[in-house]
Amino acid sequence: MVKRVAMIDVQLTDSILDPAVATAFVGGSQAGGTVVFVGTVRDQTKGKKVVRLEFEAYAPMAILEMEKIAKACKELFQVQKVCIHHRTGILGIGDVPVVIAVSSAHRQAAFEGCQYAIDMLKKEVPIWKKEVFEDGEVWVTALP
Amino acid sequence: MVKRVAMIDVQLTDSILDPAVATAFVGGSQAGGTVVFVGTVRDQTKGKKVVRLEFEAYAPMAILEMEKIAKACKELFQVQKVCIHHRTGILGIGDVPVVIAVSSAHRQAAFEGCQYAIDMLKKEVPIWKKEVFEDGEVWVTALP
Amino acid sequence: MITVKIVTFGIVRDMLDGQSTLYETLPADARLEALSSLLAERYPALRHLNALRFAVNAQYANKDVILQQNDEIALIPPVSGG
Amino acid sequence: MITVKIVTFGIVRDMLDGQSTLYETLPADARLEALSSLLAERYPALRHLNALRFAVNAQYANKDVILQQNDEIALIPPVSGG
Repeated sequence: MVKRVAMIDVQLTDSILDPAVATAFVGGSQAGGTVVFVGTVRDQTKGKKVVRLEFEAYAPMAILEMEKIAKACKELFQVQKVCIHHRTGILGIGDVPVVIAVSSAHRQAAFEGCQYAIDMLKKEVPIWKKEVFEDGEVWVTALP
Repeated sequence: MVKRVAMIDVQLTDSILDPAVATAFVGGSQAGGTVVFVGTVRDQTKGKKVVRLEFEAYAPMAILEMEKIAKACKELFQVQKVCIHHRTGILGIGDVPVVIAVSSAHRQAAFEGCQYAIDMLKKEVPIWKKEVFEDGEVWVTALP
Repeated sequence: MITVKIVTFGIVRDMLDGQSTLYETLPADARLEALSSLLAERYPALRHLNALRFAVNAQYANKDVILQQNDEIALIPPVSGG
Repeated sequence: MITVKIVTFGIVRDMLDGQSTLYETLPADARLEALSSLLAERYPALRHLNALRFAVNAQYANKDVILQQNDEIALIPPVSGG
């Protein structure tokens, strides 16, 4: 009998993200090092006070793209498990839109894999955020 | 009145480490990104089954050296808060000997700062681990 | 003739007057390029975007791909997740 | 003459027959180098280490530092935290 253990966990959710869940998923007795990236909603952008962020996703494609990134991460680096969680909906200051956790036997691969995953997520995954200020709102990076 | 917020947290302890504590310490409304490194006791070293690890520290100096690393991390990289927690005593497979969390406005600095901190910790902080196998034990990296 | 479904998000939905889904009828051998030109003409605001990518059935697609009946085309303005 | 305290850890403590603390009396102007040589002679196993660093009063120290009465000297074999 073959015991199969999931090596990738990708979630797109409108619920609160808990970094401990992602950290626990990738951990284990083979992992020597786990690197976790936790994104947080900042209180300002270029000095302008942010009231809230609104995240929306093209859900089926966002999940596929996150899965591609997780798989590529495992192919490109000597990593063991990859977890990518992204939240959608309305987020306040200090809330967590994204958590990425990567484990490996040796730490360098986990650092490289985690950085690759967040870099790729920000380039490829169809998720958009609108910054809402006290006097207006803007879709981030859409216009010059 | 000046509100002072601690930007560095260094702990050497024989209690269980919780990555969530370190993550929470460095987070906040100014942090856009937090990078957390979690070390884990692996079940084998070079194919040899590990039973447990025993960590000991030259405590006063270990704390000083961890503080130096945290301060240097803030000087060298554009990071906001740095948390370094190291555990001592007897640890089993899957237990966590070290957690390092670093936050920054932009994620690149947090990745670089976190990697710097764990690299330096492994070079400079007077902490030693003994690997205990089923048929013997060895102080790691001490002998050729 | 074929009919394709177009889905929009973020600023593109705003530029298309809030339409999150629309349908377009095209010649049977139409490429994505043709749909792109048609939309750019009808919604000139799209030209102001820093970039606009397209996905066909939830995969990024090149503009020379030939569209099929019932394809779902997503208009992808610059993404900003994370 | 001065007396300094020597503290040991890990494999060095094993090499010093389990002594975690010992005291040594040295000439008043003795450098760390002198103590290092003395210990290497008395405990030849120390020469097998991949490296041996010294700390004086919880700071890494060069071997040319002049020791003071009551200094705490730590023998630091290769560290392996993390």
